[in-house]
Amino acid sequence: MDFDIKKIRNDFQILSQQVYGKPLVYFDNAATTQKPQCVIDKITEFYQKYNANVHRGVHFMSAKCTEANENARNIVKNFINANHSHEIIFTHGTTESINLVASSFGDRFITKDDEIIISELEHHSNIVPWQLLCERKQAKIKVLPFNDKGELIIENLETLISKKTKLITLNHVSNSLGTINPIKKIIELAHSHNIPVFIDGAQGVQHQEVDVKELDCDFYAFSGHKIFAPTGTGVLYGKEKWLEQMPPYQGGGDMIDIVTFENTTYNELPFKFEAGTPNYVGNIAFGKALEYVNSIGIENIAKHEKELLDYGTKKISQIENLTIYGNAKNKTSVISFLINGIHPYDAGMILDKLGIAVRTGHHCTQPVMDHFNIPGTVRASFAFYNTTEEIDILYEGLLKVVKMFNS
Amino acid sequence: MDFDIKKIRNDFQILSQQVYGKPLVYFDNAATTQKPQCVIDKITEFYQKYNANVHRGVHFMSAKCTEANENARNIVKNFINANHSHEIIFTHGTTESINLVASSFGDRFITKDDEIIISELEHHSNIVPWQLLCERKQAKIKVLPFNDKGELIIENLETLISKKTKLITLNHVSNSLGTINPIKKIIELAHSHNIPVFIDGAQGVQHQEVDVKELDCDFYAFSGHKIFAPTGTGVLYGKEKWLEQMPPYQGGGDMIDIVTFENTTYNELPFKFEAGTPNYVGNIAFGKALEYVNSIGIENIAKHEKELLDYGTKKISQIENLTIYGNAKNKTSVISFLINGIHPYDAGMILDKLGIAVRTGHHCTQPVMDHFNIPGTVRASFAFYNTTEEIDILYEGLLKVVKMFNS
Amino acid sequence: MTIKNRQQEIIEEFEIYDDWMDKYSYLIELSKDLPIINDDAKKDENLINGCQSKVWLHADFDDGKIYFTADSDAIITKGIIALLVRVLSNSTPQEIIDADLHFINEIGLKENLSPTRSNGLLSMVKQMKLYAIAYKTKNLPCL
Amino acid sequence: MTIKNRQQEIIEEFEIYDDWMDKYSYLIELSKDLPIINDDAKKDENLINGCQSKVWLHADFDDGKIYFTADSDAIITKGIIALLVRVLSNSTPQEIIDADLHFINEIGLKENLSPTRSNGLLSMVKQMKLYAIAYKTKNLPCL
Ligand SMILES: Cc1ncc(COP(=O)(O)O)c(C=O)c1O
Ligand SMILES: Cc1ncc(COP(=O)(O)O)c(C=O)c1O
Repeated sequence: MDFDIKKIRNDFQILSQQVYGKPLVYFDNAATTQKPQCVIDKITEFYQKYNANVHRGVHFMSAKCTEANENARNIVKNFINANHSHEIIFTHGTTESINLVASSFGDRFITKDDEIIISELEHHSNIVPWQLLCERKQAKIKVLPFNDKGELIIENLETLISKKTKLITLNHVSNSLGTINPIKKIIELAHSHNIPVFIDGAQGVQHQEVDVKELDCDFYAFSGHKIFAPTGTGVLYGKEKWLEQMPPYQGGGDMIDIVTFENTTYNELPFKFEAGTPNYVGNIAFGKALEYVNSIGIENIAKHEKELLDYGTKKISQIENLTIYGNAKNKTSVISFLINGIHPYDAGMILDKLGIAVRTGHHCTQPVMDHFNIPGTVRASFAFYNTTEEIDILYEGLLKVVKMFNS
Repeated sequence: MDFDIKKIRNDFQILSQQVYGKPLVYFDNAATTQKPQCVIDKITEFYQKYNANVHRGVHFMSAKCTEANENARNIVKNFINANHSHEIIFTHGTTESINLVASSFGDRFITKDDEIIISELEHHSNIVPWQLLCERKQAKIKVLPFNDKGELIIENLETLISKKTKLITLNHVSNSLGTINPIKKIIELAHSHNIPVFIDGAQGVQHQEVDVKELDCDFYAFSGHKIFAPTGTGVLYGKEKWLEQMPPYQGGGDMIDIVTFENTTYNELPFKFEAGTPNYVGNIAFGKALEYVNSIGIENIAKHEKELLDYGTKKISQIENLTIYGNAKNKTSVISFLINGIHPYDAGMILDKLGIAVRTGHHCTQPVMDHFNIPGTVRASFAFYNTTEEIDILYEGLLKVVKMFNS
Repeated sequence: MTIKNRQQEIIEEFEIYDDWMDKYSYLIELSKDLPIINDDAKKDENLINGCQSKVWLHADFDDGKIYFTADSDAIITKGIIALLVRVLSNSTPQEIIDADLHFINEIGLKENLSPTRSNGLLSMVKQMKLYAIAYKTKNLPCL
Repeated sequence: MTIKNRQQEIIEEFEIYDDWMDKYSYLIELSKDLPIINDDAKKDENLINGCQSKVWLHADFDDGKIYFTADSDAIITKGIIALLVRVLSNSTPQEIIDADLHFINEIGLKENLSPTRSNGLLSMVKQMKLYAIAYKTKNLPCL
């Protein structure tokens, strides 16, 4: 299929907008992505035509929403090639997916003195829930470090693993450095020691094909809003064998079978983990977003983004005294950088005034910033709807920044 | 202000729809409500013009979304007359709000042999989280019963309270029977024993004025989707003094201050309890929904709904062998009923074919059904956009049901 | 009569009704023909819990064929069960396993067999096929 | 000069720039005039953590008036601090408490004082007013 960037940009009305009278350059895609018109339309359609609460409804609209919600689950299942659609739990985002596992898997399988290995590259969302768990259970966290290019030092993993290691958790792709981690290799190694692996895929699924069957990961989590779907949606994939053994996370409607004050029995998967009214309109639009990605083709997306990364890296490196943080061989379209002596906040403020949206700060990865001993970076993250022309605008903007602060 | 039902119905395009060629009669409002056009438009507007992740963003769109999200928090604060906007925690629904408190308040304040009093009228979402908590902590649940009219037997409360009672939890309004509980009285009594009170307001806020300051409740939870806002939104109100003392619930981005692998410190309220990317577009539209309710006037809503309830009760009672469950003196616009010998599912299926959407089953309140020793009911629940003409259609429909099954 | 023939028969019976109300009335009528499960078989193990309506199902195996009895507390559900039992009972396990139950669609009762209506019917069809698989395995000649 | 006069002065200074870039350049220029906090006062207790840029603030009280020194690791933040210090320093507690800092809006730097930009500036203004309240109370004549 042809990759027609003009046609694609027409699907995203927001991109042709002006900010402070300047054309918007949206390079904050790692924080959240824009939504194609078909996703927005899906939301409108359901609220205007079918909206009714799902499950157990005998009436037409309720059946319609239930069907569409389950259909979305099936789209997700196919998107990551899971074995069963009941292995797909709808959550409200990656953070909730991680907390669910930290709580339910943790309660069932983690006891005193057990160890969890976490990579040094993680987002706070993949650190804090495990810290809270370890506090509760008096268990320990061990850290798998990365080298100065931003690549995990896998050779260290074997020595970190002990008889007490109960889980390894890491992200597929680092949000602050863009590193694509060799998760397949890590999973193989972990499994050779019978250790399950949790993958935080928040920055993974939108950039490359993900096949959980082939990866053989035990869990894979991601957020809808980072893959062109509405806010308040997310997914937890878990192998049936784990989900079956885990106790429920939240209690409420729909996750139960029979309730009395003496005793309650739980519903089957996936509903055991979906307490309360789900964000069904969000989920339905989430399914539409994945269909949209499929229609563009994830390989086409990866190819275009690689071009943007290569072009951007080359271009931005031309700026004097600019350091790029994260130079892994294998990375997604994220460029994190600092210009010597210029605070990221100052750079961000000026770029903003030029219509360029970048993120500045620690990107919720303080340990990564600590590693480099910097307060934060300026991060430009590209999506498939971005162009090299926009990178040129960023380049010109950075020249202005340099001129303003270094004169 | 005038209450112009025709004008109001124009705000809800879905209501003028046909189902199986019949005009839709939507009487499933206790399950979820329809969204006025201004709420749908708000979602579209933000996705088409401003969408960017909130907090910490230096750029224009991020500031715009953060501002709108915090403005929505302020609207909620004013809507329920809380003291501070940081007492308003955005969740994804009532169920999550309850689980948050059961977990965080529970971990901090509930220990072995403590007691929690729950009313017999509760939705599963206000039973199961406390059961899970009590299992973890070896604490006990005590049940405050209701009489055959569906009214709580408050006289029993005093005898249920003991030195070990750590919390009383009940709903403002019963979703299956419509009973409006005398929460102010219960809160007063509880406070005279120094016991905090949690109010599940899922069926409360959309029908009457709620003033948490005047009620003096310690917690009040409700869902956006039941008050004309999008799915995947919800609120937990908590008194500052409790929220300050409670440990965080989920871990993740935005809820932290400083993260290292050794130690993590938490952000201030309300962010301590809002881990991960919030459903900010949902929250913003939630704010719009409350503004819409304000523009109609909650007293006008209550008045119109009372008329519907009275008209509906009188009309439906004319059907032979029909029993209404829930005859509290003080109730919202919910009519739960059974026609002798006809299974609720059978009635629901036929009504559906006539374009009438009602809910059938146990309505996630199995203990209430057990009380009456029935498998479930047919529940017609009215919102302010419903009409007496629609009730007439339901009446005619029920006559058809009777004819079909009793001949 | 084969499963296919029996489905055809039902489709023809329903063809004379073009109004859904008449169809449902006929369904209610048919519910009375259901070979009702014995009281002693109406126990929890035979209960298929479909959230809203209860369905009991029992299977007997005799001379290579399966015979179903069933019941439900909801009449519409019962009517459809009656149809399903009429179509599938008195068949060999293999016939039941292979059966494609298209008639439900064709007589216009599709919504009753959707996984989104929690009436237990879909679980019942699954259960009927599971019985067939169980009896087929049991009945294999010893090798 | 009163707080009001000082604000007016700044507004006039900025009027000659109609381009935001020139305004920011001037702001960067002004950052150099900030009375920098002493190294020994640049400690954690004086740190206002604004997520992205750090702000240190110190207050001295002398002869009925408050004098501020401050610093930040981000230059734009520092420039605005310089303006705030220039406006508020050398004033009585009551004057600071009553001050309505409208100039930030009028010179077109509003976005920098929005609660949604986590640069610590808003917290700093709050902190300056808190110092004023503290000193005012401390300074009350014994009754
Ligand atoms: C009284 C009551 N509590 C709690 C809930 C759960 O709300 P949600 O499903 O939106 O989390 C409901 C909704 O059915 C309810 O009616
Ligand atoms: C690697 C990674 N993990 C987890 C998260 C948290 O995702 P969310 O905020 O959608 O829950 C993010 C988002 O910033 C991320 O980049």
